[in-house]
Amino acid sequence: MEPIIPILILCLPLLGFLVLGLLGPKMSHKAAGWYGVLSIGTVMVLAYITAITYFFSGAPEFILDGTRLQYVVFNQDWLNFYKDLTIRIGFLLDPISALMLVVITTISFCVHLYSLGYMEGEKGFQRYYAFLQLFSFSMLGLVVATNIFQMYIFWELVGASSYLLIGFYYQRPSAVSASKKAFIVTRFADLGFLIGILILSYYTGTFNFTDLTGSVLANGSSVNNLITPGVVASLKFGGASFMGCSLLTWALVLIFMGGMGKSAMLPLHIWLPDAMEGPTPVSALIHAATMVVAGVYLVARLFPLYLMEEAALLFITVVGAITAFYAAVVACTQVDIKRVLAFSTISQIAFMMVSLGVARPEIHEGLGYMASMFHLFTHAMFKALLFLGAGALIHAVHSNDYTAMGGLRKYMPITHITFLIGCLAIAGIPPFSGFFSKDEILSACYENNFIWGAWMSMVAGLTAFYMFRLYYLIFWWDEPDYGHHKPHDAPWPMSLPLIFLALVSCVAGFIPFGEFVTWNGEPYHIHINWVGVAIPSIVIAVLAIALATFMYRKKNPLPDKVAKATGALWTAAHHRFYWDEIYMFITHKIIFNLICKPIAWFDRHIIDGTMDGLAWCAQRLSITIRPLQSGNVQSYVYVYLFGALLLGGVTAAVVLL
Amino acid sequence: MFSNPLIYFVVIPVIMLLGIYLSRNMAQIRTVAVAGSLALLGLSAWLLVDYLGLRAAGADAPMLYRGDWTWFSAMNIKLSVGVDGISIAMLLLSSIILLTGSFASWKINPLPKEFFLWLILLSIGVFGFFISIDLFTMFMFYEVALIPMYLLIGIWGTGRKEYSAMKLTLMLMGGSAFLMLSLIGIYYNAGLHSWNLLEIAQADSIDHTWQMFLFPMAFVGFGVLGAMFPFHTWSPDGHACAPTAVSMLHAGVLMKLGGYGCFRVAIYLMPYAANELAWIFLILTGISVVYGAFSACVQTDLKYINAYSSVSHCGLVLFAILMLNTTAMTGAIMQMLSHGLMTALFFALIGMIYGRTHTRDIRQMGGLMKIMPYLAVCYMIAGFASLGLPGLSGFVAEMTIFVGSFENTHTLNRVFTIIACCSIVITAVYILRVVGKLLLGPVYDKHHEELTDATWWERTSTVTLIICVAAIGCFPNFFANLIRTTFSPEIFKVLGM
Amino acid sequence: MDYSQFLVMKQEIGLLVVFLLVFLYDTFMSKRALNSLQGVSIIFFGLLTVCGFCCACPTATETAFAGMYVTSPVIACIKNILNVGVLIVLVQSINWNNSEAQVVRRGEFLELVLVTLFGMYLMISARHFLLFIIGLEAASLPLAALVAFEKNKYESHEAAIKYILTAVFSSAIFMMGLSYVYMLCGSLYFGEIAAQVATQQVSVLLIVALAFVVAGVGFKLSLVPFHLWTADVYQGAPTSVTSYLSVISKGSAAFAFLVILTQVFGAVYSQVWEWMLYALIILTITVGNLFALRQTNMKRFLAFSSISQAGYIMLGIVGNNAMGMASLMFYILVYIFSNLAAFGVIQSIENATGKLDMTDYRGLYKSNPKLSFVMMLAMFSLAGIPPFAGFFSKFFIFAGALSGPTSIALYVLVLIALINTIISLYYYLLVVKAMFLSNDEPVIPTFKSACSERIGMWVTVAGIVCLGIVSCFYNEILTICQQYGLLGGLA
Amino acid sequence: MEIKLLYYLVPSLIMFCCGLYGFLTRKNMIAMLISLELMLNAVDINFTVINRYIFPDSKEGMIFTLFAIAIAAAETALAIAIIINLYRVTKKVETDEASQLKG
Repeated sequence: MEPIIPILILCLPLLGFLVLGLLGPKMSHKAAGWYGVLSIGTVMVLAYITAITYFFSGAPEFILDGTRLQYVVFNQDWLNFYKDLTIRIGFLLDPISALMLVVITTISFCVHLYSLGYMEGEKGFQRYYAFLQLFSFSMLGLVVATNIFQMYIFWELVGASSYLLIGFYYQRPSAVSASKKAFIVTRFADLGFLIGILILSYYTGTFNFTDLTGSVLANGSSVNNLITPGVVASLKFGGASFMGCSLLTWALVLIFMGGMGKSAMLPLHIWLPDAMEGPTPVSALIHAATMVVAGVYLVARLFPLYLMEEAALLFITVVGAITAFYAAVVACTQVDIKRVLAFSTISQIAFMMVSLGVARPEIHEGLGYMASMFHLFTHAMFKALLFLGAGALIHAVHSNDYTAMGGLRKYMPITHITFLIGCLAIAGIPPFSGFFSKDEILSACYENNFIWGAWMSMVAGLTAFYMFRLYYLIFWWDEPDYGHHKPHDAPWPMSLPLIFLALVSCVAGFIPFGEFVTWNGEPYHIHINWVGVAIPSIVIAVLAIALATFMYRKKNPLPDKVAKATGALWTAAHHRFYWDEIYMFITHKIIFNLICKPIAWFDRHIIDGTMDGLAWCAQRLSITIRPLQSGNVQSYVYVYLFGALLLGGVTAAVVLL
Repeated sequence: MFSNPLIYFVVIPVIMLLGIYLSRNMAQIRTVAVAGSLALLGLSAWLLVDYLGLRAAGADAPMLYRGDWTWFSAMNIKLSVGVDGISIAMLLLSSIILLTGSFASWKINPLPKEFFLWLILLSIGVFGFFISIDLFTMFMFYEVALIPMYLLIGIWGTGRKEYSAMKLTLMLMGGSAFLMLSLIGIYYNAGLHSWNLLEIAQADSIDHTWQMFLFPMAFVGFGVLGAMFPFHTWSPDGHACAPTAVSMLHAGVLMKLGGYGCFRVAIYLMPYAANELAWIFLILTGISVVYGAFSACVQTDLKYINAYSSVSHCGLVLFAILMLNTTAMTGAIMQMLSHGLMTALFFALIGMIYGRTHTRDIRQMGGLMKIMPYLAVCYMIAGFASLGLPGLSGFVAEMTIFVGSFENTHTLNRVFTIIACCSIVITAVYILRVVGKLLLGPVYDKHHEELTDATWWERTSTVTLIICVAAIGCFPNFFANLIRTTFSPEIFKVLGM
Repeated sequence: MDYSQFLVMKQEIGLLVVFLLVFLYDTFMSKRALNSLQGVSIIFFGLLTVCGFCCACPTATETAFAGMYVTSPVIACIKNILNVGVLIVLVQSINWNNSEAQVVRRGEFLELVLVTLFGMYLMISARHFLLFIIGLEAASLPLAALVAFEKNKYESHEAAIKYILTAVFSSAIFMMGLSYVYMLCGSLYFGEIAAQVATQQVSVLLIVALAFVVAGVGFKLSLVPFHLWTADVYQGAPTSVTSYLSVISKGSAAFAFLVILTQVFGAVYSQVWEWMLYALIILTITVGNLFALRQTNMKRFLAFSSISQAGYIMLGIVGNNAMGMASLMFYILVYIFSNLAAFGVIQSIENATGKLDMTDYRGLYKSNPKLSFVMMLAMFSLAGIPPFAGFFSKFFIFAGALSGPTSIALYVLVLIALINTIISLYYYLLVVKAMFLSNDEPVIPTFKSACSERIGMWVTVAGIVCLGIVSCFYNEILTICQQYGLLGGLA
Repeated sequence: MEIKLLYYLVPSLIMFCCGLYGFLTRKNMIAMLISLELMLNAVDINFTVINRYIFPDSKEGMIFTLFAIAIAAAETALAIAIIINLYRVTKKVETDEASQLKG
């Protein structure tokens, strides 16, 4: 494959960023917006070409004996450390990166287009598009990374562009603090990622994904049987261990910590709800569809390595399962519609994590892996749809809270229908896409362990409940006073992406995903286990929707009663189980007051004080010995004589004794 | 003597001194300052190209452009010059910062003539230090660079300038007292009757017991200038009170003298003791890294924040040097370059902001992004460079350091590497705190709304620095190779590689 | 007796001739011609100085009077250094000496200065304690008269009385010690005493005698604890005399001290006086610095600074070899120039405005930039800041001190001395701070210094700048010391 | 009775100490000067007797003493002159008075 298209895929958004960033202030809003849309549109086309070439051309470098291969399009040295340990900037094509190329460019294009309407007339319109371009560049760079350090580089860059976009309304203090929080929390997680990389790269001597995971893949599908002992030894770092776990486990868990930060897993999830301070299209792009799944993508990327340490996979599963449940519960109680969607995102990403965590080669040939990627794909579409729909609502009523909405189905039919499709998809109702992917995940869970399956089914039910709670509260319930300006559907640049994504959400489930994306490149034929998994989960979803309908379709006191009845639990969930307060306590009270301030005090008073104290001592000493110079000549002679005698006496004593 | 290109790094500033002495008005002073610094920049750029050419052509001496001129024949003190990749990187850095510093002090007041005279005297010291390979000459230039600081801060500074200037001078001179003893000790104990550091390193004849005595002194001596904990306390006050260009030059270049010296003298000449005693200084510098960052979190004065941040970043330089391997060493030099550029950018911007708002207290400012977008964006870029955003210089330097440090398998080193890694989080905290407080949010002071954005000379100064920061960040391998491939053979022997 | 021996004493004879010429000119010339008295004497003395460099310089070690007197290139060199210093002092003092109050005594000033210089010559050249004592007293007593020179100033008298009483006391102590040395060795020749000391067992008497001798010479050098007169005398004496006292008298004493310790008691170096010297050096540097910290009177401030400088000079003796000796001489040379630059400024300001306090120097840069520039250079040089000469002299004195056999104690000594340089830098910078940093309105108005004072300052500034950077001075001194130093010329 | 060296040296030492004591305790400068003279004379005695008893071959000690006497006289003369000058200004010859330069 010629590298020109991949290079363009990376360079066009970067160029867009530079052009819009440097020349933006001189451009009109319209020119800047259309430039951005065209740029990303071109990238989208190129990405499609690349993906199609990869999946369908059947060229021997992409597929061999039915097994899809990893193919490095180009790999440029960027920074050499020692020996072969080199950071390279390259372009890796394999099933998941091709998949991500499609997802990112599609959503990004939709958001670019949508923003033409949504951000119309905003101050800093050009800047907004510049940041979008920067984000697209970073995200694309991340998914095509050929080595873990390239991934880390773009990982940081997406963090920064996320920071910039969350803080887009920089004059709003809440946006500023939200952006700061997002950056710092993910930075903290990245610390783990970095240390993990250090450990991994030191012992393996490489950053390259193909070297790290290739050996596992090359030795066949069943890791435990077929890998030669030598490979295991090199990957297990010769049995080095630390605090009871092997270093490989440590490395993998630490790397996963980076993923926990970006993908907002408990307890590093707190930034994502706040990140909704950014413009809504940004939330759709970054905080629903693309960046937040980077953590999932990271685990998937290193999946063969994780397979070597089941402890790490178990850890992922547990974190994912807890997060999924937690986020779903919180989502049931939120007022801000974007926050509901944010928590729903957290919950859905946790689904993907769990799915990866339970995946084993021996269980349906690594079904969990495929399911996770499938869900990533479908979720990106319907969650972007939901967010963009929410954006249209917010655009129409100028508020984020459902209390300001209600009965909107009459005023905004397109939004209503598309939003409903999104809700159905996420609730897992066939034939919408969410059903298929979620079903695969649940199958994988049940296959691994019944507990995971049951647990995740419950979460799926909760998902259906809170999504329809939201749906009813927005579109049904009671109509508030909208005044003279009745809400209406958004202009075509905003509606078009909605409709497009809704269509995708309707049909995406029928894609034979397993043919394209599996953990080892060999095709997997999806078959739905209707009796064991699908039917029960549909039933659960329908029941949950029914409950939501009962509670929220029309204005009634039931929700309040339920809230009262559950009391403390409801309050706690409403306050997101006080995670923010805990963090506030730790950062402000403990780190700021008990570490930073004492250190600053120590520096000013002890360290600085010692230096000043030395000067003070000299001054004091100087004053103390002042009487020596009394002015009286006889006292001078006393000192003289005493000095001479002492000099002689002490020397005599020392020399002769 | 004048056929050696290196000598012009001292000659040009001397001519500048003369030129400024003879200038009659501000315009002439500026012309001389800018023209001279451009000449220096050109010279270092030419040197870089020519040097790479020579290396590519197979010149494998540890130092190129060698020149020796006997000075004090009886003591065998010579004016010996020579450069390798590290020195060239430092020379390049110094000339860039001198140039941008000249632009940053475009409107210095009062006594512009004297200001530039002292500034250039300072730069003579800096350039002389980087080209020298004779211990005596090196030390002399080192001290030449220190003393103008007193007057520069004392006369043109702000705040508690007299106290700070005195503290800075005394502490740095205190460091150099240890250094002087160590250098004389090296001279006598090497027994070569030579001050040339290449010869001393080659012979490696310093008695091991004496190394254990002399190494700490040399390291502390240079470490004081490198703001090593607990000898860093001159840095916050000094930087806070210094005028813009001086802060730039001091944090950007002068503090690098410390790291450079630690590497070039302490470790290079006394490898045995370096191996034995590295752990002590590793602990100290490791503390510096985290300690500086934590301290920066609670400061309210912009310059204090930056000064503590410098403590942290320069601590990382010394930390990496102590890891005693090529990767970390490369990282240390890159960090010096990176920190020099970005901290100069920071101080330049702080000076520009201070010149407009007349305060450096972040509690009294806010929303500057709206008022002076250009400066605010530059500040943000500097901030991102500082917290290690890929694409800017900080990232590559820190990563090289971390990867290199992790290469050292000693448990203590590993533990401190991980502790040092934590600084990337803390750095993010304080940088974003400032950015959030200062640049973003609503405008704090309504009077600030009338303020203007950057003027052309301010733009020149900042753009130059930003381009350099980005250049290192985007093409790190060029700089890494410049540094790495020129580690002289001795150093590999020293480090056992 | 062979009178041709006197020819060996070329420099002394030259000095006597100059003295006589000045004396005769002063006595017999008309009142108008006397206005140019100092100019004429400077010309005479300048000629002598030039001759000292060109023709009067011995090429080898020569002795006279049965070895009581010796001269060699090293000795000629130190005398030349002193000559240069005296010449500068004389130039700087023209303005003061021609002032109205001074005019009746101006001849005496010159004559007394020349006589003390003669005494110092003898001190340096003496190889017998009798000659040494004569030289010492000839160098001390006229100084008391010089200190008391300003008849209508009370401080001048108090300073003089303190000086003469302490000086006589010190010479009594010195001679007491000497009598014991005589008892132990039976001779007052340096060489013979040294031979006896080398063969005898170290006795209490010898140690006490040595301590007394050290005290006696240490008084001249104002080593702590024999220094207490210094500050008062420096402050009370006329500024020209103070500058003379602080550089010339100190320089000659330092060299004499070196000669006595190494030539006479060299054999008991490590046993006895090495530690004495360590203690004295540490005390001198530290106490001098501590006192200097809080002085505001410029002359008193420089007095304490000169005490601590004496401690650094002593470091040259510790090395106990040619390198140390050369460093000591170079240090004296640089110290002469640096200190005289400072005194030149003080004198110029005192003559113009009568101000002597450091607080009066505030904002001096605004009114008198050149003067404050000279003062700053002097301070930097005294503090040992490159590229000024003081840095080189300090570096060499430390290198000289460490050039002997390496011992950790020596390093500790040098370290203490080095740490003391920080304290000294502090107070030197206080002066700079007053002149440059202060925002106050200047107390001292803009004035134009007298021509002679300006010449003096230019010369000293040239010295401060050139002596270090131009390496030939130190190279030359070291070569001479290596050739004719301890082994050749002095033993 | 044979007069031994010690019979001279001890009294001279006592004399020296007396002078020392006087110098340190008397407030009157003239008295101090007298004490000083006492000390110098003790030194002279030392030199003379040492020469006479231990090293009778040469006359070094004797000659030294001669010179020392002359020097002592010069010192005294000069000191007296300065004291008189001081007396003219302050009308006092006590050391306590002459202690204004200090610190």
